[in-house]
Amino acid sequence: MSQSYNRGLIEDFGRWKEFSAGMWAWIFHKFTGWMLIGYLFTHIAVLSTAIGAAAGDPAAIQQETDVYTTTIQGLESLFIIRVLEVGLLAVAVFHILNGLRLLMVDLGIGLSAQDKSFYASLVLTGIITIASVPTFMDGVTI
Amino acid sequence: MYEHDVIVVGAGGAGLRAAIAAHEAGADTAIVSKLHPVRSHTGAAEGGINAALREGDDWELHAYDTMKGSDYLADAPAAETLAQDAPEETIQLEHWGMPFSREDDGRVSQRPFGGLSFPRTTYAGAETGHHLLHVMYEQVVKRGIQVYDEWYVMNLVTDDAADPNDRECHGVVAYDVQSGNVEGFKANGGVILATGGPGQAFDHTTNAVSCTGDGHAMAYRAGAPLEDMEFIQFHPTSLPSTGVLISEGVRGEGGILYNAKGERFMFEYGYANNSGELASRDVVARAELTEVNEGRGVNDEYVHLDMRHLGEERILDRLENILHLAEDFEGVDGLVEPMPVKPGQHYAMGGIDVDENGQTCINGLYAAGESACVSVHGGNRLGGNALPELIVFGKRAGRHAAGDDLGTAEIETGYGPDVEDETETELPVQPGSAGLDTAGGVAADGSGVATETDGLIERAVEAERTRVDHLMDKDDGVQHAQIRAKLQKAMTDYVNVFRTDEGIRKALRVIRECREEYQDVYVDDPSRTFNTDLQQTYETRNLIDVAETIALGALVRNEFRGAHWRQENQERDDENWLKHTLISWEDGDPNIFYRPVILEGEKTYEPKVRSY
Amino acid sequence: MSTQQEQPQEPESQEAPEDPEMRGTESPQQERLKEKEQGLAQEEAVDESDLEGETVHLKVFRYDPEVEGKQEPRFDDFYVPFEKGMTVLDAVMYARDEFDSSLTFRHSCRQAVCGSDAFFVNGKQQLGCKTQISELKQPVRIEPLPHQEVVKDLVVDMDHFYDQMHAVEPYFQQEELPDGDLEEQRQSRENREKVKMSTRCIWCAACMSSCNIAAGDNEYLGPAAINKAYRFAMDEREDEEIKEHRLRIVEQEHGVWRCQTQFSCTEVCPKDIPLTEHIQELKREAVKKNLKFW
Amino acid sequence: MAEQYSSFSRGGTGWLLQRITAAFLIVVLAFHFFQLHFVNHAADVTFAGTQARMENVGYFLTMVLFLIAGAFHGLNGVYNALVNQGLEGTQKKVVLAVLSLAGIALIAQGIWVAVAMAGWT
Ligand SMILES: Cc1cc2nc3c(=O)[nH]c(=O)nc-3n(C[C@H](O)[C@H](O)[C@H](O)COP(=O)(O)OP(=O)(O)OC[C@H]3O[C@@H](n4cnc5c(N)ncnc54)[C@H](O)[C@@H]3O)c2cc1C
Ligand code: HEM
Ligand code: SF4
Ligand code: F3S
Ligand code: FES
Repeated sequence: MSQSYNRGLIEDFGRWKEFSAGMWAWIFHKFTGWMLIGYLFTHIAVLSTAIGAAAGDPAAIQQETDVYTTTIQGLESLFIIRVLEVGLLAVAVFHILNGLRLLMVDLGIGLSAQDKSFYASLVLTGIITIASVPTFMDGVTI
Repeated sequence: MYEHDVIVVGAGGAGLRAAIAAHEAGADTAIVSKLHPVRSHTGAAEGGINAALREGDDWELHAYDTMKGSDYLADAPAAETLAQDAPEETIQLEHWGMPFSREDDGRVSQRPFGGLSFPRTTYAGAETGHHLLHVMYEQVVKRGIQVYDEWYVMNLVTDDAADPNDRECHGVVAYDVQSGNVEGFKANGGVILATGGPGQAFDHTTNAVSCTGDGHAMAYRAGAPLEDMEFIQFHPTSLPSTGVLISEGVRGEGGILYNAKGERFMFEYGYANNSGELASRDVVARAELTEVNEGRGVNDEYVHLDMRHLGEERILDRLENILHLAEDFEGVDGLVEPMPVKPGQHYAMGGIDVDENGQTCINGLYAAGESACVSVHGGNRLGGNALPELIVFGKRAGRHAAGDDLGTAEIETGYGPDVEDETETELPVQPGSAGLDTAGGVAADGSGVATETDGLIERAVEAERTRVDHLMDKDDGVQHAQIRAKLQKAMTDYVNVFRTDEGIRKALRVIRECREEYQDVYVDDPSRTFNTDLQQTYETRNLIDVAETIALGALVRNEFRGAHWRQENQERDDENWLKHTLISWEDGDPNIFYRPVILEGEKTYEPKVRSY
Repeated sequence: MSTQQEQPQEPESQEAPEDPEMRGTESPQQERLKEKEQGLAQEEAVDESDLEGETVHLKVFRYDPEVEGKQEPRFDDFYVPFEKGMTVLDAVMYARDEFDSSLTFRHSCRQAVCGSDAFFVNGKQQLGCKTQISELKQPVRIEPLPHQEVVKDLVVDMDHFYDQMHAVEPYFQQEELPDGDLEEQRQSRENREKVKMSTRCIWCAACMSSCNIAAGDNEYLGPAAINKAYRFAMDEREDEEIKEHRLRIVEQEHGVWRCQTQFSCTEVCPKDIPLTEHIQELKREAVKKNLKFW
Repeated sequence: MAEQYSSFSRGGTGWLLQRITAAFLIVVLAFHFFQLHFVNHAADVTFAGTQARMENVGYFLTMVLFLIAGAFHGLNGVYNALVNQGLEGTQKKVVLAVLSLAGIALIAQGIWVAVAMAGWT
């Protein structure tokens, strides 16, 4: 169809304003999934300091001055890290809740409420995130 | 040029069935259709397929009902063939997987239908036609039959023989809508026209926009007569803006018709003092139109069908789909307000004159489905009798074209020794060709004798190319839409349910004007790509021809039979009118003649009063 | 629109329909759609009487590869007099017949059975003939279906869609048929009920057009074709082996697993076919079939 | 029609495993969050504390499974997402290889870390 006109990329995402619940759910799920796998890699990287700590001086471990402990506590003392953590929680919670929704859909349960369950996931994510802020922000100074 | 043994024009129920049959008979078969097959209007049929399948029923009863329903204008061999073959063909559909509605024991369901002495209408929900069409298309896909979809057939290729009975059809000329290329299609075995109804001759119809009677007009101009064109079935309750049907079920449940003054006119004005809204279709349709004509219509156009008094619960229970139709297609909430309805053209009983094998008088030219007139329906089609016609006669035409021997036909075709010429009626205007627009087959071009088939096709292709160039090159003039609108309006005003001598004459005059205006028609869209303007310009020309035959038939038949009502003579006249009306083009000069009805087949059918 | 049956019951019969299929049956699907419908109406509806005597402003996508000035796509404005009950199709037909005869779109039945006129109306795939103008925000923006190549104006190339439909062997394949004249195959009412919705597809391609996955992966069978496969796989008249064969077709690389349950197909389907549900059921069937022989 | 009796076809297995790992992850991830943010605050994490947990074989195994499930789920998810966007042919094979390697590396590294944490080196 050499003659026909292809409207290109605008088709896919140029029309985001017109997406419906199921599509937003798809996009958010994707986005959160990627964040999580990204985090998993970083997480393991950070935790890898444990190797150094284990190989290092046991005394340092006692005094809590080993690389592992200092790295983690160092990071945790940063405000920005705490904020990121809250973000991570939001991401994970949404991914879990929507993941549950998707599992239900896979089992053919509640298909007709798929949009409502998406909105519910969003709202619940919000609530849980906000509720956990005090815990996450505990003991950090700006 | 494309070449096949059998070329089927049209991919509705009739065309697809014909193609499958021809393919099974071993012919290299191709379908050429202006719409993709699943878009064909067969998909709109709802009610069902009549077939005598069950204990207590048999084909003889079906044939009898059909003859009676036709008001004794159907030919007995046709009605009998239909009744005999319908059961097998219906079961064939089931074997192809058609999702028929089922009984508790798992067999296909049947239901009662108007005019039937046994509940023999086999159905698949409220969408029988949709399923029939899709199942048949599936079989075409399975068999790998070649489909040229979105190819518009412009004309037939016939040779020059002076007498249509000696003519032969060699193929068609078609253009690829997507690219605009005009090409020839050579058919070694035969061409089967299955182009559906001519509903677009009226401005208000339940038919699709594509139902423009192309096959009728092409066969007509090639020399095959059109038969019983005056018999048009009108449905009394269709939505005014779209023509979508509102089922008779509403009236069956107790729906009431009101005019603009809020009167229950069926009783108030004595149209049907006993049965009121439930009187037969043509009676109700005429009553509605009378109300409108006498100034009591709503907006001078329609009447109201009110079902609110039935109560929400009952409506939702029994008529829910009606609510959706009114809402989707008319924007009216049937629970809150009455629904506007008016009569709409629904079905054409007449068509291309063929025998029980689908053959026209032109060798190698066949027709089947609504475009053909075998004649099964005579003056009035029974509900549920069109779909079996598609599969029964579609199959026969396909087999015959592929060379299967089906025995000699009992029904005559064309102008022959058994016909009687029309002599009495004086026409208000000269019908037929208005000059430029004469090209029928190559024959009518008068471009000398051609013997060689390929040459014939080439020349026909050239003729169409020239015509297209002419239409496209012309920079101003009249647009087809204007002509079409005018034609449709005239037909609806004057050749509707309600026919008077004077009205029909007016219509013929308008048709003549349309023809003359058509000489100046042009296509504004300069593009070859998907030029629907061009296609519709072609269609409009066909509509003019078809409309004219409808009006001519209506004018000469001065009696009341079946769906055809004449003010001057409101009685059925068996003495003079037990005969078919035939009109042939005769190189642009329409000739009207009659052929007696065959009331004797395996059984004999004595005309009786049609009452139920 | 929430109905199991769009069509009038049947035009022909003199009596009221007897069988339940001809009446409205309540199903969750229907309720869902009813709600959807109401939601839509509240959001967008303009009071119909406000429109009476007004004109409707259409913005219609125009493109023609051959015609100068149309090679670069553009939107044309049309102002069409409103009439009660006017659909999007009525409006574009008016625009074509009265203003510009080159305005091109497919249409035929005008009653939602031929599937020719799925357009992208105000950002949603809808059948022109089944969409009331009064329910739309103005100006009404009408475009060809997204994700399909545009041939001209509102006409898109459907070949790819047809290819996908054909790819699932969309025909009944039962070889063994009951003996004897006029013997039909038996099918239970429940089974027919199960496949009923899936058989209503009119090949309009709205679903395929709305699916992001289909847009990204050209080989993805797409919701309509999968639904077509469902229609046969779930029909008890076909033997178990054929069903397995069918499952094998849909569980291929570009088959059911591609579906990310976006639901937009289900939302736009003018025939209310629960497409996502059917796709999910096939996924489970495929897994079950595979587990069986583990 | 009789061949292919035993194994899953590719798409089906991946799909099913994605769901199974998801179901598993819900449980462990929730546990993990609780453990490290609510019961023990992340800020208070020390190597000794970590080691105390890791020494428990049950905990150790759960975490390793968590890691494997998470890695599979995440990378398979990424792979599917890319394939859904129309990844084809060699490109697809390359992506699969890269993701698999990354996954294996991640898991190997993770197990090493866990072993170190448990103090079993
Ligand atoms: C609303 C409605 C309800 C009905 N209900 C029933 C019912 O319940 N029972 C019943 O028995 N009957 C019913 N009928 C009647 C019946 O459906 C039709 O008579 C029948 O479907 C006609 O089928 P066909 O194959 O002849 O034509 P169609 O299905 O109209 O097909 C015509 C084909 O010809 C093609 N074509 C036309 N012109 C050209 C050209 N120039 N070039 C190439 N191709 C061309 C078209 O593309 C199309 O494929 C109903 C009709 C309507 C309108
Ligand atoms: C806690 C419970 C989790 C649940 C219930 C869950 C559920 C799901 C489901 C069902 C999918 C498949 C979506 C689809 O194919 O339609 C998915 C995709 C995905 N998940 Fe998870 N998941 C969880 C945790 C995680 C974690 C921890 C990670 C990261 C390591 C992760 C990363 C991903 C990624 C990258 C995708 C692919 C997203 C895409 O389609 O682009 N998930 N998840
Ligand atoms: S499934 Fe629905 S949206 Fe898709 S083609 Fe069929 S009718 Fe159209
Ligand atoms: S929109 Fe596409 S992703 Fe699946 S649910 Fe429908 S096919
Ligand atoms: S015109 Fe047939 S579906 Fe709209």
